[in-house]
Order: sequence, then structure tokens, then C-alpha cells
Amino acid sequence: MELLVASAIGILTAAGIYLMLRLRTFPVILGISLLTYAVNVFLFASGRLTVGAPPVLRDDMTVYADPLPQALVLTAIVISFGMTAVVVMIGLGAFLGSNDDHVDDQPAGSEDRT
Amino acid sequence: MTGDVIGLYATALCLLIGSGFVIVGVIGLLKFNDPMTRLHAPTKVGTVGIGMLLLASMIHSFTLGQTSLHELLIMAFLFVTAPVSANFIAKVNIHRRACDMPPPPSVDDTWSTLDTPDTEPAHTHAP
Amino acid sequence: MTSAVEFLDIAIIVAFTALAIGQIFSMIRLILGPSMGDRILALDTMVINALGMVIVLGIRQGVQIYFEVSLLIAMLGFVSTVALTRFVLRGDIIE
Amino acid sequence: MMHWIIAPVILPALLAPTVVLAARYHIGIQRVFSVVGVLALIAISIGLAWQTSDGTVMLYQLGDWAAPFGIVLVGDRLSTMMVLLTALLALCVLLYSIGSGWDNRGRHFHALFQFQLMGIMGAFLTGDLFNLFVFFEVLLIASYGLMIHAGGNDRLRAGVQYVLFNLIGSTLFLFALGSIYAETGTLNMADLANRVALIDPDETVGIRVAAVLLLLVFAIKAALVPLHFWLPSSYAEAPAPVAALFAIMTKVGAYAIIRVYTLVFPPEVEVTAGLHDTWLLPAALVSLALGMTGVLAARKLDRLVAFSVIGSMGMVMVAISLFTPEGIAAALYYIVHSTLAGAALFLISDLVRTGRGNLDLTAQPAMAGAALTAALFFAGAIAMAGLPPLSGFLGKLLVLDAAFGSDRMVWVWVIVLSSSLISILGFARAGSIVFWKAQSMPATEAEMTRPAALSYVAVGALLSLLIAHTVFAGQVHGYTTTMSQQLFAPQEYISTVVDTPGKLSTPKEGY
Amino acid sequence: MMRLYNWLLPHPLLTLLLALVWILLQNQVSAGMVVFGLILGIIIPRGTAIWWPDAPTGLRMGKLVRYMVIVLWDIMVANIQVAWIVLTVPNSKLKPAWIDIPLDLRLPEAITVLAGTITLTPGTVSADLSDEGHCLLVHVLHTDDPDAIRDEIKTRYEARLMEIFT
Amino acid sequence: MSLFIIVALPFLGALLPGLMNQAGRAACAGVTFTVSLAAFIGLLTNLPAVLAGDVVMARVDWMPTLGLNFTLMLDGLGFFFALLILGIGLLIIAYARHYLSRNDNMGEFFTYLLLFQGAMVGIVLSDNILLLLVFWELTSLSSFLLIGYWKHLPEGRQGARMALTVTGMGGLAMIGGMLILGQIAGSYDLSVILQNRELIQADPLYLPALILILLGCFTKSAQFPFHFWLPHAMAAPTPVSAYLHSATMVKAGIFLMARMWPVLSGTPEWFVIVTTAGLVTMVLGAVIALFKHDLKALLAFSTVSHLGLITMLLGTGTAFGAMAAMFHILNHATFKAALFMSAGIVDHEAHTRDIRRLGGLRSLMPITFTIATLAALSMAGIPLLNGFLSKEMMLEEATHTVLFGSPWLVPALATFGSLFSAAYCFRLIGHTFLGPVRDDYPAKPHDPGAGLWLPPAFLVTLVVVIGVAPFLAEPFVKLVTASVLGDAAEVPKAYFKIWHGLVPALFMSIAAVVGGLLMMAIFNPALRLWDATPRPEAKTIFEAIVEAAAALAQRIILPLHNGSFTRYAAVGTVAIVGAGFYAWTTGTVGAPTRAIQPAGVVPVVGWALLVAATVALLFLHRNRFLALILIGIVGLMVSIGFVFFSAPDLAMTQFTVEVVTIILLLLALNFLPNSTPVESSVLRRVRDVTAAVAGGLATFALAFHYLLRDAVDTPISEFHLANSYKGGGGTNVVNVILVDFRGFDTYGEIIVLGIAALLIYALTETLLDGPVRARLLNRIPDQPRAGDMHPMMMVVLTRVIMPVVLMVGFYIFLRGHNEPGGGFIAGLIVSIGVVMQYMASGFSWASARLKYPYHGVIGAGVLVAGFTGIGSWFVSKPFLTSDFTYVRIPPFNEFELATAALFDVGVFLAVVGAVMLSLESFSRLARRAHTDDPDHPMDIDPSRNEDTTPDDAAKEGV
Ligand code: NA
Ligand code: NA
Repeated sequence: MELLVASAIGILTAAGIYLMLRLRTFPVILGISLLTYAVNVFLFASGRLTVGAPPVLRDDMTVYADPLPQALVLTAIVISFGMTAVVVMIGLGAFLGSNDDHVDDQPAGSEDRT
Repeated sequence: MTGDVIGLYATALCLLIGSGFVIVGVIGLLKFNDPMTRLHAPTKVGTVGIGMLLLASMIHSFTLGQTSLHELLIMAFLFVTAPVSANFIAKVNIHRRACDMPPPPSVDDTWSTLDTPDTEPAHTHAP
Repeated sequence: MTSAVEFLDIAIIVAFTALAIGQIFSMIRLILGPSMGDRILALDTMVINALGMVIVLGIRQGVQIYFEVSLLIAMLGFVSTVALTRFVLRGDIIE
Repeated sequence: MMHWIIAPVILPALLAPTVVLAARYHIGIQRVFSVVGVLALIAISIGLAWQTSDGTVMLYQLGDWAAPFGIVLVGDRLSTMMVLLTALLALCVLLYSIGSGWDNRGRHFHALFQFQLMGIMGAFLTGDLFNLFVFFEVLLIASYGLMIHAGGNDRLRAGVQYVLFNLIGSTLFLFALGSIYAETGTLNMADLANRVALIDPDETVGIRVAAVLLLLVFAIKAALVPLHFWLPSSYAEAPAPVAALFAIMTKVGAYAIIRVYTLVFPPEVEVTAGLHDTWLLPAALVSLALGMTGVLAARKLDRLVAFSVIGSMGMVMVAISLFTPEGIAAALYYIVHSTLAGAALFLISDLVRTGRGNLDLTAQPAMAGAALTAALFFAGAIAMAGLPPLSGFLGKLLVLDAAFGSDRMVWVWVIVLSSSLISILGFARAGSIVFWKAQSMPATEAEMTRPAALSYVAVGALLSLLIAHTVFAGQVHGYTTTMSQQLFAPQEYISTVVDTPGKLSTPKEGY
Repeated sequence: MMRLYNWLLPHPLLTLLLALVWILLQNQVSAGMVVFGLILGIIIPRGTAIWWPDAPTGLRMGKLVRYMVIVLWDIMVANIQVAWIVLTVPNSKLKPAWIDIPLDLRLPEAITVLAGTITLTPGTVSADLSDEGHCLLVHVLHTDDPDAIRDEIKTRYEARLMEIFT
Repeated sequence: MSLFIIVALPFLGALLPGLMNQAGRAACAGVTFTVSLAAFIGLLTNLPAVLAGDVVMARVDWMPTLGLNFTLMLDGLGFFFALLILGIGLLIIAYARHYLSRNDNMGEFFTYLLLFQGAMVGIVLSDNILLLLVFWELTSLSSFLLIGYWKHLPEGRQGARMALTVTGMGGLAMIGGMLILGQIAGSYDLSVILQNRELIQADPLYLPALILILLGCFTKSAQFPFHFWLPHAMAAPTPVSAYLHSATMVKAGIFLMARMWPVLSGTPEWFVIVTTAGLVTMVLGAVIALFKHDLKALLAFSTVSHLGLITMLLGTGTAFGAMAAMFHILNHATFKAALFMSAGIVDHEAHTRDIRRLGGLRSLMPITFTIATLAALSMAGIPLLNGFLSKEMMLEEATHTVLFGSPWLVPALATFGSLFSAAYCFRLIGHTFLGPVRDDYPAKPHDPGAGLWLPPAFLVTLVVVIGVAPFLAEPFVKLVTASVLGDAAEVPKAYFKIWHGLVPALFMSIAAVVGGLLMMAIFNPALRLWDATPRPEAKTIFEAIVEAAAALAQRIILPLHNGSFTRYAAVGTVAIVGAGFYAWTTGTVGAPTRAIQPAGVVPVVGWALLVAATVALLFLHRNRFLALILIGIVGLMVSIGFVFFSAPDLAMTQFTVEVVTIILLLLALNFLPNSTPVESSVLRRVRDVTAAVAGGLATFALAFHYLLRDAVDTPISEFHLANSYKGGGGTNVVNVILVDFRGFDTYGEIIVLGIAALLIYALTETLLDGPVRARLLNRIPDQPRAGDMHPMMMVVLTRVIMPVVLMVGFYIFLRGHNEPGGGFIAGLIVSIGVVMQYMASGFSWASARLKYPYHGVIGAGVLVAGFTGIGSWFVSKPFLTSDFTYVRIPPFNEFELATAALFDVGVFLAVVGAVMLSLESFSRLARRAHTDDPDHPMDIDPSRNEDTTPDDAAKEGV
């Protein structure tokens, strides 16, 4: 199980980085989203993996999954949602202004390729 | 046989039936060669498949001595939304010309999806 | 009693397997496409299968704690299907 | 219960939504709210700095939960000084944005401004690493809003890159936090310091990586080469008052490095040995050199200032990375200087923009209000280039003095001094083109706007602060020296944070 | 008084439905729960009533229940039928067809229920409506006789719905 | 008068002329003169003490922690220089008053001049070497302003920058030297440093310190090879040249060498470096001066030469040399300032300084001629003028100096230099004043008013008086010398007199003067030879170097910061991974403490799907719509993973956020291109894959590492589990953490969300106010659009479902504290419910009927959360302290009332407001793009059609 989770984190990270290095805003945002998944799982896993013991108190249970990373990830998810919304909007604004969704600055005078 | 045992068997049975429908649904999704026919399998079979799983869950809860009817809510939800989902996907298929085009309606002028006065004549667009 | 429990365990495994196969098949359809409708349909199916997985998980653990999750998946799966199809149909999903 | 320490966070956090709720169409009311709020903030900050100046560590347990279980705010000399600096800077920037009308060129300037302050204040005051992340995000997202305030295509394009780069930074922060929690099971900095000491020397990989990741997060904030790339275009494209406010944001990174690497991973901790001293100083030196080279290379005034900010952050980081009490004391002195000087230069470059319509470093006819603007630029450039009599020179002396006798003294001295020369060259070149060469150009009929008096007042206020920072350098440096000693003897900080009981806890046996 | 009633309960059935949903959500029944459910059932429709203008009045509840039972039964049967088709009929033998169903129903709510019923039952999916809403497009998975299906839909479902939505 | 006041007066006074510009030129000059005079008198009040051999001290702490203090000291040397600075300053001010034209901004000029004066006085009175550095750099800055005073002249700008750069460089080097010196001595106070000769000279850092300090001195005093900036500084107005570049600033380096003489001199290093530099400068300067045609340039290089002479004298390291140097400083200051002023007069009257265009002025400008000639002859070393005396001493010293093992090298070169020195003096007199009167002067020259000639006349008087009666100057010079020497040596006994007998120096002197006359005889052929000799032109070289430096900087900086985010990100990734790798490899890895848990079919399949979707995304991401679906699957799988690993709250949040994000992305994608073109090269992709794999491996390794190990101590969450119910009143520990234990995080989090929405709104507003608006109005959708905007089934379903969704939201909200759920998820659900309504009937229709002020909702949410937190202040508890109680009101079951729930209400409101405001903003763009505003919730409604004709329906619809 640990191997699965760790490798999933690794794969998400790798894919995220690859997409993050693409040339258009849209795939870059997708890449950042993948990275966000990766890091959320990573942060979640810092409480180690527990199956079948949600941290909702029950009389008949003594072992629970670590609730703190869950709360942290929750915060992180919400924050990255806000960030994603913002970057999407700014990216859209930039595209609408220039009709170009390259994430890199284009050399001056280059033709509009979109 | 006590009630508990019956409950467990009933749960298991529901699970198995549900699994069967789930499998059938995805087989249809994979097997059929036209988007419209593919639409039939999962939207219906899946609904019942999940319905059986939900039923299993209810029975299981009762077996464990807990009243549980809230699965009904999920079931109801799935049942009322599935037709709308299917309707939308069918509209997508028609709009994108992904399937055989339906003949014009017998009563009105055209199908609403194809009724696009604000764009060029619809058929000029490639699928 | 034990045989019933064992039977249920088997049924649970079968259900998990069926749902897993369902997910894999749907994924194949999703990647194959070819039309947008197929892909949306495949996603819709995957969401519903995922819902099934959560339900079976609840049965296996004998808890009702996953109810809210299931309800949410059911609701939001629908919303996302509508949003995706609306996008294909109209471009603008809230017009 | 003393609630004052949370006031710098809560006050803007209440003011901003109030403005949004009640006054979002009334710029006048917004301005009044904003200015009054910042004035109150200054008063509070002075009070806090006064309170902590005797070495008191103020602790505020949010929700009445003891650390490390709940979040705490901690005020010591360092954090209250940063808070005060922020508040003072905020007033000048705010006055400038009102004077220049920047605040009315888009929506929600004042709300975003207040939120930005809230984020910065929180970052300085919190004693919890994850809470630091949250405040980083608050200040970042507010900064995104401010950065693209008033729109414009170039600004939006730069904004996209700025946001994306910071998203990488935020992701990295979470990786670091995950590693830290996984390794130590805590998030509170003081508790972390205790727990790092427990780590087995045979099992150091995790905490080492965590420490380095954390350092990198802060290095991004501090625009340390090679993680500085986000800075030039975003600071240059941001509205000038916003860029001026951003001058404190790089300091947040520096602050965090100082805090964490004196409290949690001080140089003498064995398990993280060799991490900061190996790479930080070279990177800082490269930053310094690169920033000042950028000053010489810049083709536009705003870029020039942006690069000078990188350079001056390099200087701060050079001082920090010595990791000696003298080095940190020098860094803290320099941080204040660099904030004020950077902010002043951004505002001055906006005066130029107002006067001549653009910031290209090309000869153009004399601008409106040239004499005064030129004088201000001269002063700002002197400060930034580290020439006497302003505090940049004193800061430079402090850094060089602190580096005396260190292993890499020659490197530090050579690069500090030569980059200083390069920046002198760059500033002289730019100033002579913009202000002097203009005198040899034929005057045009083009319409020139004279900057508003309030704008000059704001810049003047910043420069006055710089002058005060110079005149009272002895007192300030004396203070930063005590501050640095406090930082290098964190036992009181740690025990205040960890040993103060809270709700449902008895000290030492809470769990 | 009547106006207050109408104002308070723009959709009485919806109120009941919501109360039921509330109880189901709570997964247990108690007096307080019901009261609370009803309160919510009044508040929420009241708050969103403006988005449901011209609601149909005079639903025949008895017939509606009977209709639902029929549909549920048909769904069970349909699923088995479709499952059989999926598993046994090869693609080459499959005979899908489009059929259009001229509608006698006029109420959107009624047409929607009909379309939903069609989708949920044997091998049919309601795909589209004609541009003025007088005709429903249905896709059939596998049939030799489309007209029979049309007739069955009209008699088995539409006729009943005509009675329910008077 | 206190030394502080003497130093402060010019600085404070500098404000006056700048502010008094309106008051007129006379007033500006007057006030400047008064300020200087006050300082001058203040200085003189200390004369008795200085003459008595006392050292006047004044001290105020500035930065005691650094050792930089306002410590001033007045001894003979300081007094001498201060006297020169203030005395000549007074003359210059008087002179400048008449020299500057009406177009020049006099206030500005005098402000700069006083700043400079103050800085110079500061240098010579500093007892603290760091303070001295401050003043040192201030002279560079003020001279920069003075040289560039005529901003419209390119020469002025270039000269100013060159001076600033060169002297600035020296100043920076000196910072290093001074710091080393101070560190060795343990104090930055001169009085301490000067006591530590042995300690300093024995230190291994002595040589670096010496070189660095000498760099400062040489650049400032224009010593070879840094002599080149000085002539270009002559672009300044003549008073500036006279003051800075002959009398004062260039002497700062000399002053410092003299000041440091007791500790630095006397070593072989000092001797070789200083003497050589001085000697070379002396000769070189003299040779170049001879061939300069610009009067001021000639004088400038003559200054270079004389500074070399003084430097050489200091370099010998003998007491006699030091005394000679001091005497020559005095003499040089008098005759050179007089000469500069004369040159200025010539320029002022004849409108040219070009010697080739002058000549014959003797009869036209007799007064000027007299002054200039006397001064020039003094410079040439003609007896009965003061220049002769000190030059004799120099030659005398030269004969005793053995450099590089050669006893004749120094005397020979000294004579050679003197020869050229005499030659250019003769040329100056001959070619400017003698010869026939010409008729082609640019202006008609005549003697100026007394204001211009009186100051130089005064100086020439001194030249003659000292020249004739050297004993008058002797005690003073010896006093100064004594303070130069300090404890290091005794002041020589030698007397100042015109006739020393037939000593070698006399013959060398005669040789120089005769040689100088001969040189004049062969001047024309020599000039042709000179012109034919290729020489580096300093200005060109300097400009080339600066431009090359700037170009190099641009070549480094601009391509590096070319706005390529992808490269920045790649560099960042590599740096981060590299640093992490370094940390990893330098650490130790212990044995795992946790066992691997076996994985069943569900996690394996979930993993496989996650990976499959991720990989598919990599390959198919160019189809953006498909990419969205795939990322949806990734999110779905992650959510399911969270369910599996006991995190239902997380799963719900993740999934809900996922859906809202996809809706947002779809809203954006409507405007964006639907596919991503193939652009990056294979090489680039290889680079990216490499970075990606490295990053992936890194996070994998890190995660796997800690998943198999326990934390070093019990995680703090044990406390949360133990106290969640007792202290927080909730059984859902995650929720209790969110709203109670770490409610402050959540408070920040909703603010982030609120800001995001405000930002999005603000940006939309800005876009719609700008050029984007027109673009949106003219936008043609990039894909064909289907008919039936608002399908009936969806509309009808929504009418039933939306209230249910709202109720579910409410339910989730209430449950949150004890079961999975909470304000955040509830907020998202409610938002999605409303979004459903918008999707079904359209935003315009829905919001035309029911419009919530989402701004207000956000504001209210944040305020509710904030005031909930503040509420605890009233019970003297910290912000966000929660309390709860159980209430029973029939017929309801007992239920919990918690302040945390109120906080959660704030969260709920903020979330709803933020999500809705964002979606609204996005859809505002879309509505700008196509303006049809339906009146009906659904496009097709047969029940409506029944009442109207089909034509009307057609008009109403769509
Ligand atoms: Na059907
Ligand atoms: Na598009």
C-alpha cells in the first residue's frame, strides 16, 4: 500500500512537472493541478496510511487515522482552489487581451500564432 | 437461519446482482460501436447496478442493527438524474454528428438540438 | 453465520472486482472515445462506479460514515456531466 | 488577556470585508477606512514593539489551546519590529496610491491592500509553520490581486507568471510541511525545535530534506538566485505602489529563514549540519551580483529597481547566511533599509512615469516636476547603491564587518564591493540618462502630468524614514544586535511557547 | 389566508418531498426531525420559488403512485432485457432505431416525466425534443418494430401522465 | 567653535542656497559665503589650541556597535587641510558668484558646493576611519553633481560618471582596507590605529589593507594609472575645477596617505608602490600637460603631475619627504588655484580656453597676465616664488631615494618631470599671454571686474610672500608635519630657505628650467611627434569599458530573464530537486520502523486508474476538453483514495472542489483555444521529461521513506483525538481541528477564498472596462453551438433537485461537527445547487429574478467568522476560543449549540459568496460575448406555445 501511495505521488509529481513546463497557460495550469494533487496526497500521507478508521469518534474504536494531516490537506485544497480560480482568470484575462496563451513572454514583434 | 444470516445472504446476493449489472453496463459501453447504442448500457444498467449495491448497504445496516434508509435518497437521485444525463449526452451525439442522424420530427420543423438560427446552417459544420 | 460472513466477504470481493473492471473498461472507452459524448459517458460511468466502490467499502467496514460521500458523488457526478455536455453543446455552460 | 498582539492581523482582516460589504462603490470612504486602519496599525505596532523591546516574548494562544496543539502567535523583538516596519511602509504606500490615484484604477484596491497587510502581519507573528503557510497564501493571493490591479495586457501576462511561480512555491511549502510533520509529528516551531533535537543521528535524511525544502520555500520568497526569476517582471509590471508594498514581501522570506534557521535548525544542530552553510552563501552572493548587474543592464527604470531589489535581497541573504549573531544583526538592519529604499525607488520611478509617460532608459525631453523627482531619485539611488550617508552604506559596512574572519570572507568582500560598484555605475547611468540627458533634449509640447503633492509627501516620508534609519543607526543596530542575541538564545522563546498551559492541558503532559 | 398559504407553500408537494428528504438524510425519525424537516421544506421552496413559475397544480396523487409502481417494475424488466442484449446480441445483429413520438402532453413537467420514464425503461433513451416541443425523439437500442414501441409508450405512459397532470 | 559645528555648518548651510533661488544670485552667493566664512572663523578659533600642539577632539556616538562614531579630531594636519578647504572655498565662492552665467541655477550650484565643502572638512577632521569613509564617498557624490552641473553638456555627464565610477571604485576598495585596518587595530578610531604601527605592519592582512587604501587614495588623487578621470572632470564649471580638482578633493588621497603615514609608511611595500606611482604620475602628467591645448586640461594634467610629486614624497617614507610634501601641498594649492581662476578669467573673457587661439593677451589683460605669470613661474620652480622652495626640497629628497636598487632612477625622473613641468608653465605663459595680439579671439578680451581677479590675486600674493620669506611658512609647515609624523618620526630640523648652497638639487633645478626653455624652443616639432604617437584616449576607453560592461550585463541579464516562465520553472525544479538530493545524500538512512501494509484489489485498481489517467493526460493533454475529463478522473481517484484511507471529509472536499474547478475551467475554456499545438522541440521535451522524472523520483523516495517510519515523537494529533469531544464538543475530529483547534488556519483560508473572488471580480470589471470588451462583443464562438440553450428536462429537474441540493447542503453543514461535512463543503454544495439553476435556466434569467449580493455574502462571511473570534474577548479568552452547550427545546432532540458552528457559518457564507462571485464574474465575460437575454427559463415550452402563435414563440425563444 505504501508503495502504491508513494509511487502515485511520484507519478503525479512527474506528470505535473512535465505539464508545468509546457508552453501554454492551459496545460501549465493542469500541471500545477496535478502537482497540487501530488502534494495533497503527500501531506495526507504524513499521517501515515490507515484503512477503515476515519477520525470520527466512536465508542467502539480506539485507533483512528491521524486527523491533523486531513485538516491540513483540507485547508490546502481550499487554498489551491482559490489559487487555481485566480490563475485561470488572470490567464484568461491575458489571453483575451493579447489573443495569445503562451505562458512565456513572446519576443517583441513575433507574429500572433493563435 | 436467523435474521442476521438471512440479512448477510441477502446483502451478498444484492451485491452479486449489482456487480453483474455493473459489469454488463461497462461491457456495453465498451462493446457497442455507435455512441447512441453505447449510451443505453451504462445509464440504465449502471443505475440498477448501483441501486442493488445501495440496497445491499441498506440490508447490511439493518443486519447490523442500524436503521438505514438514507441510501434511498442516493438511489432516487441517481434515478431522476440519469435520464437528464442521457438526454444531454444524446444531444451531444446529435450535435456533433457522432451518430446516425435522426429523421426530422413528424410534427415540428426540426429537433431542438439542430435548431441553430444564430449560427451558419448546422450541417456545414464538420462533426 | 460464519459461512454467511464468508459468502458476504466473497460477494464484497466480487463487487469490488466488478467495479474495478467497470472502471478499467470505462477508462478504456474514455481514452478510445471517439466522440465527446462517449468520453463524457465514460466519465459519468466512472463516477457512478466510484460511488459503488464507496458503498461497498461502507458495507465491508460496516459503517455508515461514507453516506455523505456517496450522496455527494451522486449529486456532483450529475452536475459535472451536465457541465461537460453543456460545454460541448453551447461552449458557455452558464448562459 | 492581552489581545493586542493579534490586532495587526485582525484589524485589517475586519476592515477589508467591511469595506467590501459597505463601501465598495465609495472610494472616499474606502480611503478614510484604509488610512485610519493603517494609522491604528502603526500605533498598535509601536505598542507591541515597545512591549517586546525588553526581551519579553508575548504569546497568544488562539482558541485558548496550548502550543503545539493549537496555533499561537508569538511576539518577540524580531516579529514586532517587522510588524512595525510593515505598518510604516503601508502608510507611505497607501498615501502614495491615494495621491497618485492608483487606488481608483481598478476595483477593491483597499480591500486587497488590507488583506495583504493581514497576510504579512500574520506571517511575521505566527509561531506555527502551517499557519505560516496560510498567511503566505493570504499575502500571496492579495498580492496577485494588487499586482494585476488596473489590468493591462503586459501586467496580466506578467501576473500569470507571477502566480504560477508562486503556486510552485506554495506546492513546495506543502511538501516541506508534509515532510516536517511526518518526521516530527508537530507543526509548532518551538515544539519543532525541541523535537529536532530528539532526532536520531542515524536517521537524518527526512529532516534534512525537510529543512532544505523549507529553506527553498523561503528562498523563493526572498528571490534568491536561481529562484528569483519571478521577481523582475512582476515587480516591474505591478502598479508602483504595489511594487513598493512588495518590498516587504521579499523580507517575509528573509524573516522566515532567520526565524526557522535560528530557532529550529540552528547551525549547531547536528542532524541538519552542512545544509545552510554550503549553498546559501554562494547563492546569496550570486543574487547580489546578479541583481546589481541587472541594475546596469536594465533598459527600463522599473526593471532597474526590481533588479536592485534582488541585489539588496542578496545582500540581506549574504548577511543571514553567515549565521552568526553579527551577521543576523547586520541582516536585520539591512532588511529595514532595503525595504524602505526599494519601496522609495518604486514610487520614485512612478513619479518619473507620471512625469514623462514611460520608464524607458532613453533620452527624452525633460519631464514635469523633474528637479524634485531627480533629487528624490538621487537620494533613493544613493541608498540602494550603498553610498553614504544613507543607511545602505552603513548596512554594507555591517555586513562586511560581520563577514570579517569568516571562511569565505574574501568572496563576500569582493562581491559586495564590486557589485556595489556595478550598481553605482548602473544608477549613475540611468539617472544621467533620465534626468540629465533630458536637459539637452528639445522640449516638446507633449502633455506632462505633474505628480500630486501627496505622492511627493509619501516618497518624502519613506526617505525620511531612511534618514531616520541612518541617523539612529546606532540605536537601531544596537536593537538588532540584542534581537539577534535573543534569536541565538531561543530557550526563553521555546519555553514560553511550549510551557504555557492552555485549555484542557497541563504543561508537559498534554498528551 | 389562502394567499398566505400560497405564499408560504408555493409547491406543497415539494415541501413534503423535502421533509421526506430531511428525514432520510437524518436516517432516523423523530417528531423534532419532522418539524425541522417541514420548516426547511417551507423555507427552501419559499426562497427559490421565483425560479419555478407556473407550477402545475392538481396532481392526482393516487395515479402518480400507481404510475411509479408500474415504472419501477418496467425498469426491473428493462434492465434484464438490456443486459441480455448487451451480452448476447453482437454488434452486427444489433438493430438500433430512431423513433419520434408526437406528444399530446403539453406541460413541461409532464413531458419531462415521460422522457425520464422512457430513458429508464426498456432499451430506449429520450434523446431530444422537437423545436416547439410537440415531438419527442427516442433512440431504441434493438428493435424490429419501432412503431410498436411508439404505441406502447403512448398508451402505457403518456396516457397515464395525461391523467396525472390534469 | 565645536568641531561638530564646523563640519555641520556647510551641510546645514547647503539647504539655504537651494531654497533661496528665488531670492536672487547675490543672496545665494552671499549666504553661501557667509556659511563658509562662519565655518572658517570657527576653524580659526581653534588655531591657538592647534598651535599649542593640542589635538582638539569631539565625539558623539553613532553606531558604537560597529565602531562607527562621530569622532572628530583637529590637529595640525587637519587644521592645515581644513584651512585650505575653507579658505580657498571662500575665494571660489566669491569667484563663482561672478563666473556663473544668468542661465545657471546658482542655488543648485552653491548647494552642491557646500555639500562638497562639508564632506571635505569632514574627511580632514574625522578621527574615525569609517566616518572618514562616509565623508570620502560624499565627496565623490557631491563632485559627481558638480561635474555634471551643466547637464546639457554630454562631456559633463560623461565626466561626472567617470569621476564617480573611478573614485567610487577607489572608495569601495578603501572600505575594505579601512575595515581590515580597524579589525587589526581593534578600533576604527584613528587615534587608536595610529598607535598600532607595529601591530598593523606585522599583520598578514597589512598588504591587502595597504593596497585597498592606496587604491582609494590613488583614484581620488588621480595617481597613475587612475589619472585619466581628472581631465574629463574639467567639463565642470571652472570654479569647480579650481576648487575640487586642484585645491581640495584631489588632495584627499594625499591627505589620507599623510594621515595614515605613521602606520602604513616605512615598509618596502609602501615605499615601492607609493613612490613608483607618484613618480610615474609626476612624469606622465607633466608630459601630457605640455601638449594639451585646453588651458584647463593643461592645468589638470599639471595637477596630476604635482599630485604625483607629493605622492612620491610621501612614498619615500622619510620625515623630510613628508615635510616637503606638506610644504608643496600648501604651495601648490596657492599657485594652482590662482592659475585655474586665471584660466577661468581667460575663458570668461576670451570665450575660449584653447591655447592655439590665444596669445598676446598680456597687453589686453595685464592684471590677469601678472597673476597667471607669477603663479605659473612658481609652478615652474623659479626662485623667489613658493613653488621653487618645495620643488627644491623634492629634488633634494629625490637624490636620497633609491628605487629598485638604482640611486639615479628617482633623481633622473624627478628632474625629467620638473623639466616638463617648467616647459608647460612656459608654454602657458608664452602661448597665452605673450606674442602678438591677435584679431580673431572669439570675444574681445579685457581684464574682468575685481570680483573675478581679486581672489587669484590674493593667492598670488601668498605665492610671492612665501617665496620670498619662506620662514614665515616654516613653523606652520613643521607643525603640520609633526602631526603627520605622529610618534613615528621626528620633524626634520632643516630650515626653509631660498639658498641652500650648491647642492645637487640646485643643479637639477637649473637643469629643469633650462631644459624647459629648450623644450619650448623645439615645441612645434615635439608636438608633431606627440600627435603622431598613438595614445590611448581615456575617455573613449572608459566609455567603451562602461558600454561594454553594460552590454555584457545585458547579455547576461536579458537572455537570462527573457520572460520564459517554462525555463524559470525548469531551473527552479532542477534547483529544488538538486538541493533535496544533496540533503538526502549527505544524510543517514535508518531501518524502517513500520511494516508495509498489504494492498488489496481496490487500491491496486485505483492506483492503476490514477496512473492511467495521469499518463493519458500526458499524452492527450493537447485536446483540452479531454484533458479536463482526465484530470477529473485523477481527482475522482484521489477522492476515492481519501475515502479508502479513512478521510471522508477530505474526499468530499476534494470531489466538490474538483467539480467546481472543472466548471471554472470550462467557463474559461469557452474563450481559450480548444487544443494545445505541438510546439516544443524534442530536445526540450527530453529536458522536461528529465526534470519531471527527477522530481517524481524525489517525491516518491521522500514519501516512501517516511511512510515506513514513525515520527520522532507522538504526533500532536493525539491531543486532538483525545480532546475533540471534551474540549471542542464534536466527534468529527477533522472538523473540530478546522473550526476550533486550528480555526485560525481556516479563518485565513476563507479569506484566501474571499480574496480570490474579489480579485476575479475586480479583474472582470477591469477587462470589461477596457479593450477586451470590444473584442468580446465581436467574438465569434470557436465551435458551432447547438440549439436549445436551456433544455426542458434539465429545467424541470432542477426545480425539484435544486431545493434538495440546498437541503443537503444545510444537512452537511449541521452534521459537520460530528460527522463528515462542515461549513466549507456545505458552502460548495449550496453553490453547486445555485449553479445548477444557472446552468438550467441561464444566468441572466436566474439572476434577474433572484440576485444575491455575493460581495456582501463574502464580506459577511469573513466578518461573521472574525466577530465570532472576537466574541471570546468578552469572556477574556483569546480569539476564536470556542464554547458549546447542549440545549433541548421540544419537540427537537437535544442539540448542540457551539460558537464553532457560528464560525462555520462564516466559513459557509464566505465559500458561497466566493464561489458564486467567481462564477458570476466568469459568466459576465461570456454574456458580454453573446448578448441574447432569454425571458423564459426554458427555450421550448409547449404549454407556453399553446397560448401564443408560433411566430411569437419563435421571437421569444432563443
Ligand atoms: Na428506456
Ligand atoms: Na474554446
